Amino acid sequence: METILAFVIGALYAAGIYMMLRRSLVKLLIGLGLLSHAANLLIFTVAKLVRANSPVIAAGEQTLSTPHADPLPQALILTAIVISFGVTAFALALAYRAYKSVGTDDLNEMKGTDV
Amino acid sequence: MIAILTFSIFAAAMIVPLFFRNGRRPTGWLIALLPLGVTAYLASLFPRAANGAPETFSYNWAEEFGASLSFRADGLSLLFAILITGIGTLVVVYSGDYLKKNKNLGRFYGWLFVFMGAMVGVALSDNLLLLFVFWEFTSLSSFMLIGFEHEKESARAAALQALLVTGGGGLAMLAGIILLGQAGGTLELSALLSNETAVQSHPLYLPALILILLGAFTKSAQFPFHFWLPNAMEAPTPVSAYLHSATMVKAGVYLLARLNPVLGGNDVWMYSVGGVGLLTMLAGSYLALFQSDLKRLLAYSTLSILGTLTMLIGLGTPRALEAVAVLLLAHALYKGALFLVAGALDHETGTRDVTKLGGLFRAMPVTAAAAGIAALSMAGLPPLFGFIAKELVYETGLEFNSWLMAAIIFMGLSNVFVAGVVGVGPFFGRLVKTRKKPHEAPIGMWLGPALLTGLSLLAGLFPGGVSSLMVSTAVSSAAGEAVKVKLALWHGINPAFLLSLGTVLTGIALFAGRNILRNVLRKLEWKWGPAYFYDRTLDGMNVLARIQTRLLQSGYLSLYLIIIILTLSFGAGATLFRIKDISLPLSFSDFRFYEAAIAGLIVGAALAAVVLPSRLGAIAALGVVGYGVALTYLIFGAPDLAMTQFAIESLTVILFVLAFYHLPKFNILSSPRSRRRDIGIALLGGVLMTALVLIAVNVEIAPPISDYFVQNSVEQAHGRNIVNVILVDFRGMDTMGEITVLGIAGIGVYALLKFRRNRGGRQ
Amino acid sequence: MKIVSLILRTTVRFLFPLLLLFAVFIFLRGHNEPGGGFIAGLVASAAYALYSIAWSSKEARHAVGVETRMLIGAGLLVALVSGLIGALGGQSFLTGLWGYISIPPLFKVEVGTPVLFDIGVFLAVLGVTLTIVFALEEVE
Amino acid sequence: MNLLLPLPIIIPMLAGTAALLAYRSRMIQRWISVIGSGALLASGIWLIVEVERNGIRAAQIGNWPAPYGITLVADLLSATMVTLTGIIGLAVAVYALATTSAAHETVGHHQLYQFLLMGVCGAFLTGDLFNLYVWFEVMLMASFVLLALGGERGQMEGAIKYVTINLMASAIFLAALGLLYGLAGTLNMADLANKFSNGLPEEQAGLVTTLAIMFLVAFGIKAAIFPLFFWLPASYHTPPVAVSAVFAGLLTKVGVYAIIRVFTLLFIQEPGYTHTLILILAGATMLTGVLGAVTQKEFRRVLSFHIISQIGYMIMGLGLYTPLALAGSIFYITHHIIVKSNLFLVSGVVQRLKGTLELKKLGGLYQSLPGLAMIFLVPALSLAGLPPLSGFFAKLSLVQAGLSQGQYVIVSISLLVSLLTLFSMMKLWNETFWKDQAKEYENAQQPVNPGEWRTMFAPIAGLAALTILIGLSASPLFELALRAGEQLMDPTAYIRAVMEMPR
Repeated sequence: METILAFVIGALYAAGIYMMLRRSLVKLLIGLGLLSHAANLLIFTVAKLVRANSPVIAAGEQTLSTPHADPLPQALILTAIVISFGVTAFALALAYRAYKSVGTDDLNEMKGTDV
Repeated sequence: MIAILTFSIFAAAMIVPLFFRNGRRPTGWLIALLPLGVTAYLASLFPRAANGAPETFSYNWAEEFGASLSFRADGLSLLFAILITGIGTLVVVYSGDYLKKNKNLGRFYGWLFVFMGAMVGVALSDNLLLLFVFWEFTSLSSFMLIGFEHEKESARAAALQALLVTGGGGLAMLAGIILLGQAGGTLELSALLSNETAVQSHPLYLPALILILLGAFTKSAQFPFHFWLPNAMEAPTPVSAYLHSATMVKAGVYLLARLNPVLGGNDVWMYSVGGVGLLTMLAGSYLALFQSDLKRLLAYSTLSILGTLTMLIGLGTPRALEAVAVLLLAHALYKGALFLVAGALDHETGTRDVTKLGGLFRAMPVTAAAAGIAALSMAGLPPLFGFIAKELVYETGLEFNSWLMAAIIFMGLSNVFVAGVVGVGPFFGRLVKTRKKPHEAPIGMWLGPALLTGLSLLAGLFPGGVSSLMVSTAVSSAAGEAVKVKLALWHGINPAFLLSLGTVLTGIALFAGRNILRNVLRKLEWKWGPAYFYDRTLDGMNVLARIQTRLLQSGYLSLYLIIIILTLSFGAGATLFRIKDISLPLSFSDFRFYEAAIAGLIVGAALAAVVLPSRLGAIAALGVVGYGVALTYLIFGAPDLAMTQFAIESLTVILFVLAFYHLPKFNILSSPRSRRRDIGIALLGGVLMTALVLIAVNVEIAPPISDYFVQNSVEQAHGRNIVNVILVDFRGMDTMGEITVLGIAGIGVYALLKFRRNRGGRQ
Repeated sequence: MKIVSLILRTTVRFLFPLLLLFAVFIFLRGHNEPGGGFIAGLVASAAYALYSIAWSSKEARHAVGVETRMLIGAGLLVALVSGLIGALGGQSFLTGLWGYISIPPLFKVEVGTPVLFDIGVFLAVLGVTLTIVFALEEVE
Repeated sequence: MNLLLPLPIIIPMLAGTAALLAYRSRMIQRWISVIGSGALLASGIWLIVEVERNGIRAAQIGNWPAPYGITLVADLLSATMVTLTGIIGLAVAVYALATTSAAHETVGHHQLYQFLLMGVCGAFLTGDLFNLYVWFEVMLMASFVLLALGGERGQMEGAIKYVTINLMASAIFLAALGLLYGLAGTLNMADLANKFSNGLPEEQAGLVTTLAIMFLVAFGIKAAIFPLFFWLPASYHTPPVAVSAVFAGLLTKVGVYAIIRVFTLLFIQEPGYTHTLILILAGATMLTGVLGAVTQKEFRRVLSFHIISQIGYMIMGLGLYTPLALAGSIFYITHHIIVKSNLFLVSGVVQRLKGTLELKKLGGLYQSLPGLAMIFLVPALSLAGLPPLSGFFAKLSLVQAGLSQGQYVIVSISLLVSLLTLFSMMKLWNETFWKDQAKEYENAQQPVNPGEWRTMFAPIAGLAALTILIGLSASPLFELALRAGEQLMDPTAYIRAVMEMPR
């Protein structure tokens, strides 16, 4: 399954990157979303996949006895998901605000601050 | 004490401008008391230096860098320092009258004192880094003084040019100093000077030498860096007199003389220093011939003398060094005087063009007298000090070969000519009408020239006493061994004298035909001088910079992202391919049908998000990707993740929809070509990540640390859901940061959407 | 339109307390079963978000009772304080301290600063989500 | 004592939260901002004194032993960076009182500012890679909002590039992090260093180096090195001056810090490859940055490009990879943070007086405000490396380190760049202070009341004084930097401090 997921991750990255390279601000945001899915899935895959057994200790037990999924990457991904949620929400507001003040969502029109 | 002395001048630089506040204008005479006092003190140190026990001072400063506050007042240093403060005194008095009406006189004095302090520092430093510090201060103060009339664009440009040339040389010199320190094991001058053999046999000797020479040459306006000096004549005349003839430009010469014992005495030194000096001497002498602006004329003749001094140091014989000391002194006396005279002429008549001046003797008798005597010294006529200097230079030339002698004679000729044009031309002959009605300059402005010429005369008439003592001690320092010099005005009729006589006569003839000469030479003027290269270099750099910036900082976000992705892909890819037996283990057997279906769903939805033409469709597709990922989490034992992902994904979709209500529809904006390019880039990135995952999945350096959490979650952390325990306890710090990010995002969304510029305005 | 909103309002009136209860439930079981402050916060904010869709963001704000940014601040403060409790007792920052609240025959609950921390997370998530949702809704 | 390390994170978090809770009162928020920054500075000084006296300090957060919990670590580098954050934090907090508009304050400027400082300090102190990611995000998120707040067109365009490219960097960072965890099963940097230290087999070492490059790209974007710096010149000149001053001083330096940290602690298996690459990038960064500055015609844009060029100097020391060179880097960072923030603050005063920062519309300030002109000269000349200011010793130590290793190319580049820096600083001086104000651009100056004037002037003068002080007492500071450099060159003490802490 790791092999398949590796290709899924690659596809997500490719799709995300492609969307980020578009001229539309909105597509850029979608690209960012795809990219964060890709990153999370990457962490999850690289940290070894274990089917079904979640890292929750049964009531009354002190520890897990069966093979189980690694809890640490799950915690990391959870944090990353939440952070990227915050970032996405902000980016949406920014996109709205930018669209209002620039008057277009074409990124190629937004180069007044360079050069 | 000598350290305090140096810093007191800097302190004066800060205090003096304060006297000029609220419209008060103290007289230059009062302010001149400080440099006068310093001069007197420096003179009092001379006997000790002459006895070989110079006053020293040392204090730790930045020893990690090899820098210390070491000062040493030996003969060479004192000769130079006295020159600086002595002429400085006169310049301070002179400026008081010259800039009487200038509203920025206070600042002028401030920077003048910064300069003076820096120069005294250069002269007295016994540590090369300390010397460098002062050296840079001279560049900076010179910048400020050249650009004193800063509303003029030419003044600003000249100031910048001088700063860049001398500053660039200074940086080379810094590198040279560090290398010299590595070769000699110390940056203390007095220690280095006794370490000659170690330094000269060190492999770093040559680079250190070249770099230090670059510093000295730029400062002393040696060919091909000489061009900044004539342009620096944009400065007020007292500045030109002080910095650009008498003192600062001699700093390079001083440094060469100072380092002669440790760096000199070999062929490399002789040919590089001597050769550059020779070229400068010739260039300056030639270029002086056809100038008509008083100050530029003097500037070019200064170049010829600077070249001569450098050449003599390159030759390095005791007689040559003797000539250096004497010429240094003589030149400062007469050239300083002539510059001040030029300023007085400009001040009183409103022009500096020699072709528009004449017959002013009657109107300005004192100035004329001073100018005349100074000119005689410059021309090298007895009984003035300039004569002694010139004889010494000629004698040195005669010790070498006739080509050198011919060059020196040319220099002499040019100087006789310039002396005539500056010191005689404007005052004699027929009176030329000028814009202002000329009359004698105020006392502050003729006192300087008068005193300097008086000294020229005294030193010429009585060369045996003080001047011999000064010169011998200075030459001893420069030669690195005790040298006894006995100066005399009259050496009898010898070849040097005869040549000198010839020079003067020919020079006078040239002077008579000056207008013809000027016109002929002007026609030959060559525009591809080093100044031309300076300008082209600057232009070239500007063009290069513009191209580079336009190329890199294009303003297109997509290009920036492409560069980043390419950097990452090639950087990481190339590094990956360095591994010899790289294996990409593929195993397509270990999966279940529904897992593959979910994988297919994710990929399909991602593709849909890319190709769907409607915004809502794309959003929905993005949501499906998220749900697919959540399902993957669920299958592989991560219920918390799955729950969170579901919830967040739903919320995100809602937010997107809410926001998209206010945003425009999708448009296909990019060309097919750029889309193909982007597909390529995207695939490159995707392939890299796939490859990395495939390799990393099968490599394990160490097993994960998670077992600790499994063992301690219940017992120590009182929780059975290990993921949650990690979040709120084991790695609570992460969560703390995470909710802060969320909080900021909340504030941010609120702030962005609710911000109103006109609310309240500026408080 | 009217009917739709009527149905929506009726449903929400019924769902709203249920969702809040569910949030508390998820929060409480979070330390031992899947759940926790974060998801609970999301569920609670979903309740208020529905409320605001059914009525208006103004009414939803009223239902919340405090300015949503205060909720964010409160959440961060609670989380910070939970970390400082251990620190002021001479332990390391964010050290978990545990104790029991018990009324012997009725119940015995294990409480600790990590639970307090989780409450902070809950409040912050609720505050942030509501701030964002309301702000986006109120865009003219 | 148990709060020594977390305090620089707790204080701004508390201040930010308090300001958030006091969202109704601008006055209370202003006081909180200044007091919080002052307290941060105090805690930074406490930290550096402790670390200087007792060596590397570590704190296991939540009392969980390393590598299982999160460890905060302060070596001399971290402590220095935290102290600098305090200095700039306080200076800009005071300055912002005079320049921040009521609109900004109402929607949360002071809260965001404190959270920004929190993220910065967290990044400097954490000993855990994932935690570093979190602090990066805290800092970035706060900077996103601060940058975009105001809503003008230029700001929006700048913010979009800044946000997108920085998110790209975060995505790369996160991916590299995930891969690293997959390889080594831990996130604690000391633990990772430990696992990498005993000679990895070739394939593993090669993979680690590949990840090192990924981290270099991710951090390099944040540090604005060549060729990843685009977001900086596109955005740094757009927000209010107080904001860009703190960005200019601190934010890119967090990236530099991260690069230095991982390339002295984790990725030291193949310095011949990685550190040479860094050295090449350093040279390219210096040159492109300074050339970019040459073309600019606006005060803050010139300054922005110079940041890039000076980032080159900072990683030059890392590329040379000797204690002396690292000391040079640290010294350079110290100097740069103070000087560059100050220059931005000065530009703010100019903007306040003239209503613009376009060079052609400026002029005449030497005549009208010689005091401001002199204060400008201090950081400007220091930036160009003129003695005896702080920049001179910063440059000198790097040049000495480079020459003693025979790295003549990079030394030549660094000297050339410092000449070009001088050129462009003097261009600013010419255009802003020397040149007469062009008649057609003369506009009525906005009146500045004395209180406002003092509030703007005090931080500028203070930072200028600090610049001179660093120059005059370069010796003790460099000694500190040298010890910091030695700590970095020998990671064992760091590892020991983290892994063998009693708690």
